[in-house]
Amino acid sequence: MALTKEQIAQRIALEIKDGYYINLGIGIPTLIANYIPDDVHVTLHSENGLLGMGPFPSDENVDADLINAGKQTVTVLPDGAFFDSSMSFAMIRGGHIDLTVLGAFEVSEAGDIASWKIPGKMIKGMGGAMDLVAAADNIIVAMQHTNRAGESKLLKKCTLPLTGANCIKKIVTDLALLELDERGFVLKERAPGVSVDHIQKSTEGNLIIEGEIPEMKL
Amino acid sequence: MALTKEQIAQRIALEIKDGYYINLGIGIPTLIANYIPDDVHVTLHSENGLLGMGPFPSDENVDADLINAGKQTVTVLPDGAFFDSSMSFAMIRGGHIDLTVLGAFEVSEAGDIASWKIPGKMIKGMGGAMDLVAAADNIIVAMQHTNRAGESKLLKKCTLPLTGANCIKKIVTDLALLELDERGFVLKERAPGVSVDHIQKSTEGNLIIEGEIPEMKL
Amino acid sequence: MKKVVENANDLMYLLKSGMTIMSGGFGLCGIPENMINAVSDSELKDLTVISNNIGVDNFGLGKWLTKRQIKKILASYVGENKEFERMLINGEVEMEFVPQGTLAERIRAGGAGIPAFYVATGVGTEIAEGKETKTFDGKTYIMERGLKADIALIKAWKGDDAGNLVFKATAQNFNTAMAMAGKVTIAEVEEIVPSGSLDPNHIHVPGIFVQHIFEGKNYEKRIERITLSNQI
Amino acid sequence: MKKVVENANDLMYLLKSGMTIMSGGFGLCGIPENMINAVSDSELKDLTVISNNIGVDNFGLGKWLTKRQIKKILASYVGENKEFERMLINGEVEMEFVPQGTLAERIRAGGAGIPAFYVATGVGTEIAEGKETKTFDGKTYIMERGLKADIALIKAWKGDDAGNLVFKATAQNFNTAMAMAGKVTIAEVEEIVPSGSLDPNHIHVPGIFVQHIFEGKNYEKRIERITLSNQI
Repeated sequence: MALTKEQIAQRIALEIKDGYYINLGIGIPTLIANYIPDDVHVTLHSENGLLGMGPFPSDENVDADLINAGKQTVTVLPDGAFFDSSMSFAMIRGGHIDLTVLGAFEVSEAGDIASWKIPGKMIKGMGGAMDLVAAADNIIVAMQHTNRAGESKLLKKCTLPLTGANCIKKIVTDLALLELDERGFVLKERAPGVSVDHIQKSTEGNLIIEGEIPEMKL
Repeated sequence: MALTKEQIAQRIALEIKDGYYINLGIGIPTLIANYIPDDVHVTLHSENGLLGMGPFPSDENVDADLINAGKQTVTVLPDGAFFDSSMSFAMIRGGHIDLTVLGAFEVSEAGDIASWKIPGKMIKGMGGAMDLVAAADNIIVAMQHTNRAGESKLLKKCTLPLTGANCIKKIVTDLALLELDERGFVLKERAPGVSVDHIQKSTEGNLIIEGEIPEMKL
Repeated sequence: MKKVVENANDLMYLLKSGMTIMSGGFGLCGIPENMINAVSDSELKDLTVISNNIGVDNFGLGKWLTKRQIKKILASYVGENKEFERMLINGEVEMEFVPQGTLAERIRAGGAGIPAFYVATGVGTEIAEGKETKTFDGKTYIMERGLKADIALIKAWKGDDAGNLVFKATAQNFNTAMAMAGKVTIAEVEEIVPSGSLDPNHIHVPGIFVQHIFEGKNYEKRIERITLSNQI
Repeated sequence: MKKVVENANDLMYLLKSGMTIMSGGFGLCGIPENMINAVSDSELKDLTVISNNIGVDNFGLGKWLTKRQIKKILASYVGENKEFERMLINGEVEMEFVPQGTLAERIRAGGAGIPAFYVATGVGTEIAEGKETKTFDGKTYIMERGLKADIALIKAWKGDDAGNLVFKATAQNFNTAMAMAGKVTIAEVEEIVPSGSLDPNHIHVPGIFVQHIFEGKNYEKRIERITLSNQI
């Protein structure tokens, strides 16, 4: 069974260590906050100028001046901090964020990522995604393994304009957890009940299968 | 009569316009604050991270955490602000300071200034002086026209290591007010009772004398 | 040198068609609503606009867009504005996408007297096209230029006569760097407070960066995505 | 991941001979007295020290100097330290003078992932020797490199468990940029306050930049030049 979005988030949450400063992108990454164990203390960074992002507000606590990078109303935890955009990206660019999780349209076997533009169709802009992928040592991409037509999104070469080149090292899809090295996509874990063969058929880029591939534990 | 240090400060104070943000260096420049008319409102910048520098404190208001760039205890005015060093020099380098007044060992007819080092004798460092002279459009040098041996400090070429090249446009000495253009030192005003001839003899660099040179009004 | 004026209209004489204008805010959070409205009520045109976002269809900078007052835009994300996306796909407006962190840093650099700096952001992407590259410690970086504006329009929570500003929560965002980068910076605030009532330790933007200030009126402070705890 | 420790000695295991160490403060204002003393009590040597000033003869970083613990210094002004001036004139210590604003910006850049940037400061002086130059809009600039440190030692007024820091008055100075530029940043504060007692709007250094924090003891806070209003 392919993972649900919630399960992708759940698997990524297992990668989080106590004390991490984390930037979670829009979409699946946002869900991760729900799966961080109580004894793992992390601090959420939102690139519009917030550390210590708390849960969404109750009705009476909505504040137009307090939003996250997805423009959603949020709250701040008691030990949080606000700061300006140049300081916020000094944190990102300077490598102070321990983990970045974001979505993607495509990832290539060289670690390239495309996530911001579909020429002629969708031009929204890269926001902070280019800064994040260029800076983070520890990035996880959360994405579907294939598109709605069943075509692989893990490619030999990206077809869309890049967000970053040669920067992605770990991916969690609905089918698998993969790491990237100089050879391509290294299959590390299968989604429960998903066969290696299915993953192979769903992966256009070079897939490295070494030894027995364990099922994910969620 | 050559000007006293206080009179040099007094003459420079006349150059100050309402609304100016001003950085005053150590020595004679510090004295200028005493001669700013009450109806001219200025804001004093100290490069260690202070805008709205007030007078020296009374005994009971001394605060080790509140000093100026000369390491003197100072106070802050009610509408002042504190900030970090990178922000403070963003103000300087970005051209946000309206007037900078500083001292010098030597100035050349090309507008070079030497003020921070006497090789083999004195090596204290340039502090913020290089940033200030490189950035300010409006700099006034306050200095003695000659050294104790009577030798000119307004030279054809500086003999000491430079603080900045081709950046000085106005000088007030104990003998004269001079502006610099591509020709050299242009004599604009004489100290009361000081002859043009005396200024000429005291100036090694090219001195331009055009028309009648008025006496300073203090 | 009085910095305080009554309202946005008192400052409109400073703006001219063809100018480069920075406008603070992130999404609709912390945008200078009064000045934005005054410009959209004016006949100004051919503006080059530097802003992280470009408003929504009928609010914020989206109003300038609808009125065709904008010649060129530098922004990092315009996804909330459908009309803009349509104009862009059809080539009706000139656009330079700038990664958000690079945009913030270019603006700060412009205000701090730094003409250019190097970043890794965008290396290997179309953002790097036509830009100088340089290798430091074995890694490739691209050179980015500082940005200045003829006029910076910013919005703060409180401000005083001297132009000192404080922000609330995430409404600070691009406003601080833009205050630094404006040749003329106009700050609108929710409340002008008496001189001396702001703690000098808590000033986000020192008054040296602010040439004009006024108390804005009728802030709508529209929220793009109200997300509540009981909705999750 | 507890950031708070009891005292300076609990963190001395992080420092090694030969390391590059940043030390905050301007003159003697805002210097990390406890860590400075702990280092001067240790056998550490061959340190490269980045600091705006180098203390006075018997206080602050002057102690490291007297004990010959320093191999190289990057600073903008050392005029308060007679012993150092003597060593320097006699070539007993390696020194790189860095203009104060360039020093602050190099440190911030190091912390902000910017490997290099351009400034006009020092063009035509010995500071420019050996540095790349570039012309922007007809004006010459020199390229300056970002600076990082193995350890940054900083001092704040108050801090909390998360490492958030606030400063008082001009004691902020270089401490903020250095917090950003330390691979490991150690903050000492006059008071550790309970989590939640600092206003998120007033944080000068967000805790992300601070790896270890402790409440310092016996601050001497020596003043270099007590200047009083009745002395003028």
